[in-house]
Amino acid sequence: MKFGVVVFPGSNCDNDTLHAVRDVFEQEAEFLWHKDHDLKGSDCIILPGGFSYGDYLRSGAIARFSPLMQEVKEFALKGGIVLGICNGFQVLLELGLLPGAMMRNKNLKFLCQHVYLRIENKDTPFTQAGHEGQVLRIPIAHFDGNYYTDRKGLKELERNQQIVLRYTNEEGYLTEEANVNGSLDHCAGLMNKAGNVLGMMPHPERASEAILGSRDGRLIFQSIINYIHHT
Amino acid sequence: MSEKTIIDEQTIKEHNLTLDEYALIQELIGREPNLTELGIFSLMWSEHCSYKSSKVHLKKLPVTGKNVIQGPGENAGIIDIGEGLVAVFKIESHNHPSFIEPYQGAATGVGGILRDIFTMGARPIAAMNSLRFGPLDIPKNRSIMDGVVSGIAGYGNSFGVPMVGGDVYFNDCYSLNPLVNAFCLGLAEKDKIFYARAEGFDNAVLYVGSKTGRDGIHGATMASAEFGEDLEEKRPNVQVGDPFKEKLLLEACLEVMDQGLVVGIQDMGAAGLTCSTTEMAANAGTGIEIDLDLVPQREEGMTPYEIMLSESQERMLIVAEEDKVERVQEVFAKWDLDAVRIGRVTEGGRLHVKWHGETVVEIPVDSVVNLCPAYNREYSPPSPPQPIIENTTISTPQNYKEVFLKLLTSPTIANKEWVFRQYDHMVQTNTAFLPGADASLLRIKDQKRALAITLDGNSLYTYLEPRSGGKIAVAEACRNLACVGATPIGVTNCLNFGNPEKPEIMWQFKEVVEGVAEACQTFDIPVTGGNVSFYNDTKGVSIHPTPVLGIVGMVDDIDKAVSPGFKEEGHIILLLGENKDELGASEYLRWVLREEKGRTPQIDLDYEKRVHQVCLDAIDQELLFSAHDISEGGLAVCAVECAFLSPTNMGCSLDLRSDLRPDVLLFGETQSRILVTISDKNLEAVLALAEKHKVTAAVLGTTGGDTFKISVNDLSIFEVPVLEAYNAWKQAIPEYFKVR
Amino acid sequence: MKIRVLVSYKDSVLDPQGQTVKNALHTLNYDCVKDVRQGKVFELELEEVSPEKVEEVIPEIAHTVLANPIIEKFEWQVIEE
Amino acid sequence: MKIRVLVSYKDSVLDPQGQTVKNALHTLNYDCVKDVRQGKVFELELEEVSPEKVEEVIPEIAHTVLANPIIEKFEWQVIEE
Ligand SMILES: Nc1ncnc2c1ncn2[C@@H]1O[C@H](COP(=O)(O)OP(=O)(O)O)[C@@H](O)[C@H]1O
Ligand SMILES: [Mg+2]
Repeated sequence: MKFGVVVFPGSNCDNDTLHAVRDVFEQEAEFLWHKDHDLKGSDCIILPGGFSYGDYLRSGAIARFSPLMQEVKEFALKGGIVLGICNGFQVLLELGLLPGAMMRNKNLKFLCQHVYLRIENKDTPFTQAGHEGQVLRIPIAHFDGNYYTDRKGLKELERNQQIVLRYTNEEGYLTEEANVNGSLDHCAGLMNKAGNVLGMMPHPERASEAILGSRDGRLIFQSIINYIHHT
Repeated sequence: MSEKTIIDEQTIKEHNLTLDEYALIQELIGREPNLTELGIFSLMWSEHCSYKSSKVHLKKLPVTGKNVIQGPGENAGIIDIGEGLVAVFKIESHNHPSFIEPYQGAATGVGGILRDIFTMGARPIAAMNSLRFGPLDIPKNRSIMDGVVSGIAGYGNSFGVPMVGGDVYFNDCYSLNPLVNAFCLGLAEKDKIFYARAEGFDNAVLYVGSKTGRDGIHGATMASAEFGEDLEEKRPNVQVGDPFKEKLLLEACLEVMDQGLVVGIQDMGAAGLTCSTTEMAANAGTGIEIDLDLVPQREEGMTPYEIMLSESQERMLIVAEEDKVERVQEVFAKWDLDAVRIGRVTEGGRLHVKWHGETVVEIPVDSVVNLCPAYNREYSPPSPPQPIIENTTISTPQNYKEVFLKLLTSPTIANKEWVFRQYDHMVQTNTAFLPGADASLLRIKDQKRALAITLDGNSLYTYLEPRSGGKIAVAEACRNLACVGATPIGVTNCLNFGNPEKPEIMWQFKEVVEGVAEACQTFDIPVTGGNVSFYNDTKGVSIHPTPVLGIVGMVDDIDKAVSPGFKEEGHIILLLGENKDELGASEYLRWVLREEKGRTPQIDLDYEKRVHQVCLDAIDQELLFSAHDISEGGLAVCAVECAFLSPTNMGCSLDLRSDLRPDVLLFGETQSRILVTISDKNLEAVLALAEKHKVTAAVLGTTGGDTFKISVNDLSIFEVPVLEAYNAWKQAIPEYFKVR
Repeated sequence: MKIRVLVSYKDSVLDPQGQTVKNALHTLNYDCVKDVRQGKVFELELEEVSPEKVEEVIPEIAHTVLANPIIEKFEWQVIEE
Repeated sequence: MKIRVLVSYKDSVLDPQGQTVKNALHTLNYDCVKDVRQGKVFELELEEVSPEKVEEVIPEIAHTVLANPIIEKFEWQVIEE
């Protein structure tokens, strides 16, 4: 299968993400330049982390206007698999492919640390290699990861099991302390209703090799690879 | 020539030049300079750019070695690390701007050091910072620290360089003069290194990056003057950083370099266009001609003086062959950046600047860059000398547990997570040891090898005994490297001092440099560059002399690298090195007993080196589970940190045997000591290594349990639940920043 | 022509930055400050546009670019003709 | 009483955010926008203060807390009595 990793000006996890899917998972993978209109036949599009356009204005707000995002949007609407990591998640929200918005972390500081995530829904292309309730240890690194949506929106998310990953403590409990950025309903990873677009704040590419302290992020990439191979 | 301002004594003084220097300028250019020219000389002959007070002493540092590709003099030092790669690294101060505007001052400090690295063709792979603040119970110090840390985070995180470590110390002397030293390490291919040289007559001179505004005019001279009461006036001289632009600049620069489109390149940091044009020409023995009307400008009506002296950030000067100019411009356009031809390389070694069709500057570049007078300033030790303190006059603690917990709350010792949690320390996915280890460890993708980096510099030592403090700074940094299993390969250093025109400051400087030089010689590591920041005095009070050593090390096999935390219950805790009767200059005396006094620990560099060798050999033979160096807070703090850094807050019990007073034994900061853990079966092998290198080694106790226990000569001194100690250590800094 | 667009959180959205400023002011004993909300202001310099065009363009820009309508509201005014 | 304080970079200071917004607007073909400067707005709710006191307190707050006078300027107005 083939991964396409989108490069915006200011993306800074583009190389890391490419390294993970191409060198660690040994899949075909290529960068996709934001000014182009070509998805180069990718089976899965990844919007990587970083600070697209400096995160000026709002995180992800300007990247959504990139020419390539038209194609990404169409790709997603046709059921293509799209994964947004960190800044990529923020772009997906701004683009309207995912509902809601990101606000500043509750302590108003940038946070870089390992967090624990619980898989809430394993029937997705992004988590099917795991089991429900499984706890993953994956790092976050963001300033705006405090997820928000209105009450109605939240109900909808819950009804459709769209919150795929939640911040928990090591044992998998939803403690206040574990919800480091203050996200609504501990939301760490969010899927669209159709189930083909996932945004997540934690960085699976930073937890895909033992030398980096955790391999739990592999589950996300492995799930996608399995999924694509079976469809 | 335009701008016919009469240059009077007042003007000369405002430009921080002496009358003698002014006379020399006239002699060198054969006439009176105009104001723009005076500005140029003033910048380039400032302490910050010319090193006029420090040069004579810096010569004492060892700068050669078989792997040195570039020593001091360029934007950064370069060490050959084999397999076609080079390590490019440098440290810089941004102290004054960070005091004036903590967020932007610190942010642009990071921006500056990043440019120093990528201007040489290296991609920055890691950054660190060394910070010094006044006590946190003073609100102003908290707001400086808060601003500085978020400024570093704001710039580094956005740019995408992992901020993997550093150090933070607190002392009264930094209250009105915080220190912000930024370090960066980059990796480049050996055959793709670029220098600041304007080679090739008629080659094009291109201006790339952000537009020029009236930013930080006189920033370099500001960094070369003492702050007085006129602080307010100097304020507008701070720049706003644009990390997004810098990231684009990085990608565009590396791309044109990779495509072989660049002859020479220099970043425009302090002293902007002035510095980049004159230095690039002087380095190549050429001249440069530029037209200021072509310089992209952000503001209207800028004068030549302002354009030449502006310190707008995120800019570079590139020299390229004529037929490559278009391709350079295409690459920059791809990254949405300007690349504008503003002039050409000329013969004759002169800087020729035109503006509105007129010549506004016409001076020999050599005079600007190389002929600034160097001063051998007067130096003398302080009188009376620093007071010595006898142990007998120090009362012993009534309650060791209480004192120990108190020591853990010293912000200098306390957990720095409040700081590094704000830094993205994992981007680029090379960070093998997260902040918290003695040295940060960075893998090199597709290789077994790894790079280790550390910053160190205890200014209480250098204050009390500058020479010994200088040696210790190097020794401790190397010890930090040894603890993870890394051999030092190169040194960069930032020397932060007071006003060099004061003989006792100059003496401190000379002593520290000689101490550093001696230690580098003993450890056989070349100094490849650094930075000197003088005039760190506010209202007549100087900071403690503060050298910050940045040392890069190499680990041959990353899988063998060792971290400081205890690993499993039942391991033997072994001390390499000796405990001595030394309590002077300790953090215990400073924080608990409020005495900044005493002799610093004495250091035998040769012994120190042997201790490192034992540790390195043992790591190489895979005999160690953990290793941690003993520094501030002494043996007790070192041991409890190993507990904190274990996966489970695993305790230990130490059963010490010693003739020393327990407080000296526990909290004294004798050098050349490393605490390691091993399994029973490896004890003999490690002891044999110690014996081979003539290093003392003693079993102190075992790991396990959930308390931290110390006894001396079978007498229990104290016992504390690890969790309780951990909370004291962990909460100390956040506590200051809690909203009340 | 100069336009000022003010963007701020909707009233239903919590504003932690404003709260932090308020707390800071209270520590400094400015007790008269009961509440603080923080937002963004944009000053746009326009050229060659008719007033009608401005009426059309500015809300469009504010809605699609400057504000995120999920959490933010905006208002605008001409500050210089 | 409600006070609005506008804080923005001094004119001579680089405003990377405003520049980036401007560029974004240009890619969206809003060419009439010649310049954008971005700043912050604070809305302060005050209680039990005389108009004189407000005249004194607000500039003080703006100068010491809301704005950083080294690089920023501010202006303020009463928006609700
Ligand atoms: N300014 C800083 N930035 C990032 N990390 C820091 C900073 N200061 C300290 N740290 C990290 O905190 C840990 C402990 O710091 P410190 O007490 O200074 O250690 P040591 O003196 O033993 O090297 C180190 O791993 C260091 O990297
Ligand atoms: Mg240390």
